[in-house]
Amino acid sequence: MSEFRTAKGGRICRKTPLNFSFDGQSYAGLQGDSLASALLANGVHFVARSYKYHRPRGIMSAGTEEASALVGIDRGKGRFDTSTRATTQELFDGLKAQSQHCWPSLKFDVGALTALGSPVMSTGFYYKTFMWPKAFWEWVYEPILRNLAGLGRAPKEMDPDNYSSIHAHCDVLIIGAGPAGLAAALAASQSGSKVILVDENNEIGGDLLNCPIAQIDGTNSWDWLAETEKQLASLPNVTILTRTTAFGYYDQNFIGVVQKLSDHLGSLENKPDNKTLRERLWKVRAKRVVLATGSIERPLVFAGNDRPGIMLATAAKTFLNRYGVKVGNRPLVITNHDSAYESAFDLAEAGVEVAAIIDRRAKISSKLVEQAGKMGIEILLGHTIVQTSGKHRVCSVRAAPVGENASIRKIKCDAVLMCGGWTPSVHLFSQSRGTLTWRDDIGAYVPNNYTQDATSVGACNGDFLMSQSLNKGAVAGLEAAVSAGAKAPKSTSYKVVNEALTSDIPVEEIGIFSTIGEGKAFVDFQHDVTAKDIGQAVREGFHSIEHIKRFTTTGMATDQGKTSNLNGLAIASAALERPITEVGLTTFRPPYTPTSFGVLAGYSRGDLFDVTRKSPTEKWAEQNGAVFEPVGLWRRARYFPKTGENMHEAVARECKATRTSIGISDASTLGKIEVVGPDAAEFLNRIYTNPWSKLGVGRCRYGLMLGEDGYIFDDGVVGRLSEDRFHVTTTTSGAPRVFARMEDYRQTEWPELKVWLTSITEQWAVIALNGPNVRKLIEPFVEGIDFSKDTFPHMAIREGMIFGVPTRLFRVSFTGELGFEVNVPSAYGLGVWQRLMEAGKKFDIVPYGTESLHMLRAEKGYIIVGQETDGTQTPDDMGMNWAIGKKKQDFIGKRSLVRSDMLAPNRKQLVGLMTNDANIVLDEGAQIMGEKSNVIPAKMIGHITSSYWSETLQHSIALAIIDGGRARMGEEIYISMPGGFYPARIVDPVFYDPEGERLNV
Amino acid sequence: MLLIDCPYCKEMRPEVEFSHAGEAHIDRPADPSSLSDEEWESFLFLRSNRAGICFERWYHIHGCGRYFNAVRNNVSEKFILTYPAGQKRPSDAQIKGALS
Amino acid sequence: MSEQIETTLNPFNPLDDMNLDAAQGPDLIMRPIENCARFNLRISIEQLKKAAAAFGMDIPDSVGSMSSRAEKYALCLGPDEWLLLAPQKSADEIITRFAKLAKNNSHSLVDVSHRTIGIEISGSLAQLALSAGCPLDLENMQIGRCTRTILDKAEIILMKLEQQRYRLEVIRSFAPYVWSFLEKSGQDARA
Amino acid sequence: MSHFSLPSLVANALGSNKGWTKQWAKPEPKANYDVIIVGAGGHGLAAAYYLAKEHNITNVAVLEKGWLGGGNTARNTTIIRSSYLRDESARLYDHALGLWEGLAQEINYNLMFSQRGAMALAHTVHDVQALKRRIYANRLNGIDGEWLSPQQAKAFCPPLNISTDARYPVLGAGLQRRGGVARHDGIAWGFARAASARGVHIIENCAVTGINRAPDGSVTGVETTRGTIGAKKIALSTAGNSSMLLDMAGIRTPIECFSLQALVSEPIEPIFPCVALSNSVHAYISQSDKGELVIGAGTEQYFSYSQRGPLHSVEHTVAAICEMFPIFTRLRMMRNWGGTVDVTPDRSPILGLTPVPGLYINAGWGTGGFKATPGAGHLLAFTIANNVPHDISAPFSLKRFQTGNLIDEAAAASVAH
Ligand SMILES: Cc1cc2nc3c(=O)[nH]c(=O)nc-3n(C[C@H](O)[C@H](O)[C@H](O)COP(=O)(O)OP(=O)(O)OC[C@H]3O[C@@H](n4cnc5c(N)ncnc54)[C@H](O)[C@@H]3O)c2cc1C
Ligand SMILES: NC(=O)c1ccc[n+]([C@@H]2O[C@H](COP(=O)([O-])OP(=O)(O)OC[C@H]3O[C@@H](n4cnc5c(N)ncnc54)[C@H](O)[C@@H]3O)[C@@H](O)[C@H]2O)c1
Ligand SMILES: Cc1cc2nc3c(=O)[nH]c(=O)nc-3n(C[C@H](O)[C@H](O)[C@H](O)COP(=O)(O)O)c2cc1C
Ligand SMILES: [Zn+2]
Repeated sequence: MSEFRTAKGGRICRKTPLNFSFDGQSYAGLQGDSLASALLANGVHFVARSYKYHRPRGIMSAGTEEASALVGIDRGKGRFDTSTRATTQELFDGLKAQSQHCWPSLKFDVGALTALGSPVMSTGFYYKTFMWPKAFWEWVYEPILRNLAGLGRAPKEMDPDNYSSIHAHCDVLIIGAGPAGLAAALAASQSGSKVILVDENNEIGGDLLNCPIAQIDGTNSWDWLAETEKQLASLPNVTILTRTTAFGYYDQNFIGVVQKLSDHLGSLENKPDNKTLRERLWKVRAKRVVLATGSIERPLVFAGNDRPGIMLATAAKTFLNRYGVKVGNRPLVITNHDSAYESAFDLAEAGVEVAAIIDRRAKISSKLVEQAGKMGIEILLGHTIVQTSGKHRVCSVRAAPVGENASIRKIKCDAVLMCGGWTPSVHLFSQSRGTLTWRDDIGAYVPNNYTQDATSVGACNGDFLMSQSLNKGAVAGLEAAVSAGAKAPKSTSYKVVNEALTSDIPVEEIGIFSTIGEGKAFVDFQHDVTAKDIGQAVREGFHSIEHIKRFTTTGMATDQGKTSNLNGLAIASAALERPITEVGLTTFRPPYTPTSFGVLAGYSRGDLFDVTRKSPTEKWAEQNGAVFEPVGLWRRARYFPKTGENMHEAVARECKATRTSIGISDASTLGKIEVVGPDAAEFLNRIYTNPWSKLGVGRCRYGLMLGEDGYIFDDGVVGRLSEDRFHVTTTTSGAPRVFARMEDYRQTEWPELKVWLTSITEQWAVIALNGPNVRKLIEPFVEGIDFSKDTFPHMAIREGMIFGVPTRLFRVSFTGELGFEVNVPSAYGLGVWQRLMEAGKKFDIVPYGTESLHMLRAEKGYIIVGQETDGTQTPDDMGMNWAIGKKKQDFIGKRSLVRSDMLAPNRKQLVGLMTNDANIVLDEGAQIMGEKSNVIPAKMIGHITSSYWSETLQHSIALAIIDGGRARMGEEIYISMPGGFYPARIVDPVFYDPEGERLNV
Repeated sequence: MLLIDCPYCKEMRPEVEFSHAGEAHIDRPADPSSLSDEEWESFLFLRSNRAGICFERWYHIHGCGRYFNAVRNNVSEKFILTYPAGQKRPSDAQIKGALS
Repeated sequence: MSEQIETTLNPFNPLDDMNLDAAQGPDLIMRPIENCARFNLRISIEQLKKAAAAFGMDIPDSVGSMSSRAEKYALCLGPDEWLLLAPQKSADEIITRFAKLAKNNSHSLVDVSHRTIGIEISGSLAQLALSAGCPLDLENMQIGRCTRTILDKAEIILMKLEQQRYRLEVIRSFAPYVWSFLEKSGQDARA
Repeated sequence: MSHFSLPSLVANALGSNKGWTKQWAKPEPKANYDVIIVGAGGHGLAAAYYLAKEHNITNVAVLEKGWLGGGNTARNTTIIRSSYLRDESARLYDHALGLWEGLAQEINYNLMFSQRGAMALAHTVHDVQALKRRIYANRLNGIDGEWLSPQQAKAFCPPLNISTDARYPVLGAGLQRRGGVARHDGIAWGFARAASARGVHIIENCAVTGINRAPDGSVTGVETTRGTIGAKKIALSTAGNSSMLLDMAGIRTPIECFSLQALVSEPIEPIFPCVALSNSVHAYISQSDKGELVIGAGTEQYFSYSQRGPLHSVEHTVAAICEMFPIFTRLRMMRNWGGTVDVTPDRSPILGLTPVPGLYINAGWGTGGFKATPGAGHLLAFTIANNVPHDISAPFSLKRFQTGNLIDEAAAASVAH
């Protein structure tokens, strides 16, 4: 056993030794240790380097407030965790820890040379230099600065772990399982209320874990704790979550909570498939929240207060009582608050020689003096520390009477325990947007006005006695249960003997700092912000506390100022000569402690990152080698290459087959809405630009939909199934917004219309068949539909059966060929497709994807909303005035079409382009110029919206929008692309079969 | 995640079931074509956008499928009232009442 | 349109190709529900009684309620929206009876039998698996209630049949995603 | 104003850093000014600086209700680029980018402007089309832009996952090398210092509560929490609060305010050498010189002035980052905050005259105005000084919403930041 491990006591398991290493050196620890306690048990204090000056740093706390002792934890491939607090990392066998932010080693760190320049590197120095010569910023200064910065190691490998999340609901959420939280849980749970109790530590108890000598209602505190735990665990309505941090308090009592499930476990590599559930995000909605988050001890600000071995007084007490570790053989205490005496006495009791207690106060209670006397501990009243020594660990301090630099006395020690009073942990309360009030007696802010259904109890509310925590916790638990709807349960009160000492703290004592000469007195230990830095910021005119924070970066490190903010505030208040209450506070923001990206992403990784919607025939496409593209959430077949074919070859073949015989493609992803009711036609009249009343039953029409701003919003074919029933189709990605928009107008603008909407997108699989032989292919398999050319004309819809399943058969065409769209119930989409492929063999049927679809329609000059349009085109711009029902009084967007800029003469209009060189396929998105000119900025008159090689025409074709394009037919224009200006002629956008004869076969 | 009291479901439901649908009580003019450019601009684009109490529309898209209105404080994010579409804008007195 | 299909084609369910056993255990049982007839009914509340007669059983009138009888369910999803579920063989009859009703009582009945895939999830971990993606308080949801809601990134219709048994109606193309999600969250619920 | 330089740092170091003086003066407000600028964000302070420097108008006050630079200037993800699609926008943002390029030297303040390249990722065929269109237009507008293959994108940004079986595979990227980031606070403090040195009064903790008008309708001054202050001209540069200020002058606006969230990771060694933005996956990211990854989300769906947002947006944003950069899952979020963004229907700003004589407006920059800071200030100063809009800002008039000549950057699927 090491010389720093006590012989007995603590909550570690002495029977279970663990091996671990730090920077390659092996050590032994015990089950129940934290990495910090295990290092201290081995006499290791120096574990880190600070951010800016690379100063040696030790372990300053025993909990989550740790600002200094950040290390890397290596748990094998992909499991390296950077900037982990040694104080919260539980020890496991084989743990490997590394120091960070130092090179080549912790002890010999080249970066520490920066400390030489530290006077020049005064706060905010980087705003004032590195500007000359100008180019040096990019090439010299910034790269150097960047390499100096960045605390932790950057990740290099994929993380093998899993993360999960869950929504939880409860009557009472209790955050913090110290005496206050436990008493609240006991009280709240009696009535059967659903209670969730969370604590960030690996076991419940909070401060009880450091106070074995206290007695609660006559029971030893640890026995009381064990009893309480047993009782709570036996209740089905109570969930206790340890290693679980409430990190964010959001609106309406919604709390983000992270549970750590495996960071405390040993090697994970031999787990099956090397996967572990690492963390779980609990998204808790609580009827009532009890905040029992305790308080954080404040460091004192004196010169050299950052040497390894200098730590918070409670930390020493925790290491002793909880972990059975003495932080030194000759610790010295510096304080302005009674609670530090507790640490001194406990250590003395354990046989440690306490060098002295230096108390900044001139007077303290006689009881303390007496007790110290009994234990042989010297007290220096009205003294402070003005300097410390020790290269890698504190070895002595210089003490002097407060305010003087005379009568300096050097005291040898190997640890310094500091206490500057206590700061209630109001982080979550403040996040909930409660407001705080200042309490002079404790020198801290406490909760005042609540804006959510919550209450704060115990130390986080400024009540620092264990008895107060227990009793107020019990009352809060009761109230919470009642307000959450439980019947009034019975109340409890607790008596505590031997509870910790507490005292008031004079306001002027907070944040006061002492130094001789130029010694650095640190406020923010991680960001190396000193008391003088704050003074300098104030001198430079940074008077708002928010400015001071940002200029000095105090409180902006990974601990978010848990131990430093109040000291910083007090020092600023003195520098500004303004009372602390007028200085204000910076904003508390989530997370309470750093929260992994993995747990925030939760299930949204890999395949579950987003839904992939697959069409009914996707399985066939997959099996037949389709190449897919994402369209919205859908995955659609883009083309079907045969072996050795590239996309262009495949598309050329697919298009050719469609124009000469039959092409088949899946159009199931198109949005579909069934519009039913006596007013259905009138409803569509108002939604679309087109008129609908006169559309005959069994007929279809292309419909165009605008936004109220007059721009094209969506389009699609609408078929009339009966007087009061329409089958509407929309674009694939527009489907949800079109449905939402239709519902909106139906419900809120025209509630008088008798019409209803049903989304039927996924009720129907849609197989589009195009080509001169299509009728011949399907006719034999269809029942109940007369197929003759005249009874079933172009733009008609019929209902019947195909292959024995019901169909809504549209005769429509997006290719310019004879076309049918076979709608069948989705489950039969695949079967029908397979049958059609089978039957189509004799026509050399060819499946085609979205790419050919786009090509075929471009030859016909049909637009695609979102490709030819970008949300700023009117129907007239697209040459689609024919789609506007001129006689209609109104439709969505009509009024906007007559705003002056919408009628402007030179608007961009849709045209076709034919390149002079048939083989040049223009780039989509390329810009068009009226003349060849290298002047920049150039005058652009439009851009290419679609462009393809047309196999049919043996010529490249393009669609474009061009300033006043329709009046410029035949004009030569130039497309600027890499390689130069490509000339092309403006032509009609319909390239193929302008008379539409092929539709009427 | 906000909790929203849907006046149709008559339940408090989580924000992710809803989509926000803009400012409330902007009635579409009966005959847009008769409006001046200024009046039409006002309908299309001009909004109250004040900090504090706001009137807004929500769509219970993944719930009952209904559009409805809400009065909410957009600084504290607290809902004050929700009510069916088509119902008149609540009076200041009603809002005060709901707040107390 | 008739749903009583006599065809030699096999209906295809997007869950067919998945390994459906991965999630199973005594504490969590997931299974696709056999095909059935589904109708979206929109009608004014005053005429609901007549619709009930046509459907052949009571149809509840408050949002979130559900009635059931002999493999038939009527779910009130919105103030004027119902989902009717029935055995496939009764589809024709339902269509005919509503068609008769339509003569004097305008309404909308739309066949959506194929729009969604039914999934039943039961067992002691069912609620946990669902809660991973569903923000509702499922424990306090009453048996016999139903609602449209969200499961992670998918919209679902959720029916609570027993304390530990739920039925989901999931839009067809979302079904594999929902299944995979529940499979994963179910495994985590065990961990 | 003392000059900042390495020698000045050394000199001050020798004096124990006690010799530093206020970076900007703290005067009491005067009764009257020639020009009042409401809002000491980056934009307002820049306008004051350029009024003094280029138009010789120094009898100027910038009134700020809180601490200067504490609005969106303090809370943005600092992305700077000029790769906007529309000609009007391209000119506007490139004007600003041009000013950024020499600014640190001009105002003697290191803004840590780092032109490390802004890369927009394409994940769908449609993204590819939209980004290529933008690059084509940019280049003819004199704005650098290049198309990167997935492999080139990865070489430029090594943490990027370009695996083809990702849910949103990277199909390529549009890169503007002149794009980058700068220190958000620096620009506010730097302009404040430079403006103050030229005699501009910067008055903090002074909220404007009313706009006073003469019988002819023209402005005469403002009511503030520190009393009435007279002015011949008033410019509003109050970002998220613009609707309320314009209300004071009886002007209704096409602006709506939403929360926009951002977050930073714990600081790590340099790993992310550029700015990456993704419209389809919905997140954007860069690494600050201090080492935090700076990550931005999309705007929240509901109206808000709360400067915060819900957890689920953060979950979504972080998931998006991990989708594109999967090695980041073990990094931790250190702080998360929100700002109030003022969004116009076409996602383009409003900069120019108002119907009230003597009242000017600069607003509606929404999610993307940090990059415009010097440019917006420069153009606003011109407009105030000459009482006519500058050529570059003329298209961004308030009037466009009436006539229909919107400058729609959103519809063009351009990336918002
Ligand atoms: C999370 C987030 C990320 C962003 N990311 C980017 C990005 O990456 N790139 C980019 O270019 N842009 C980004 N933006 C947008 C950018 O921050 C803003 O457009 C820009 O900072 C606006 O600057 P400003 O000076 O106009 O406004 P602000 O900095 O907001 O200044 C306005 C000032 O007016 C003051 N004020 C308001 N009302 C009054 C009153 N009545 N009296 C006196 N003073 C008043 C305010 O207090 C404030 O200080 C982002 C914004 C947010 C919130
Ligand atoms: N002597 C003194 O002056 C003094 C001062 C302060 C506190 N104390 C002692 O501290 C105790 C106070 O009891 P208490 O119950 O109020 O506090 P506590 O400190 O005992 O318990 C608070 C618990 O909440 C946990 N916690 C804090 N924030 C959390 C979060 N966001 N998520 C999850 N867990 C979180 C903490 O880790 C801790 O375990 C008493 O025993 C009291 O004597 C003494
Ligand atoms: C680019 C950028 C980087 C930031 N880096 C940090 C940081 O390293 N540490 C930190 O605590 N906050 C950081 N912040 C956040 C600020 O602390 C603060 O949250 C933000 O300015 C909003 O102000 P508020 O939270 O006080 O409302 C950063 C903010 C920005 C804009
Ligand atoms: Zn609802």
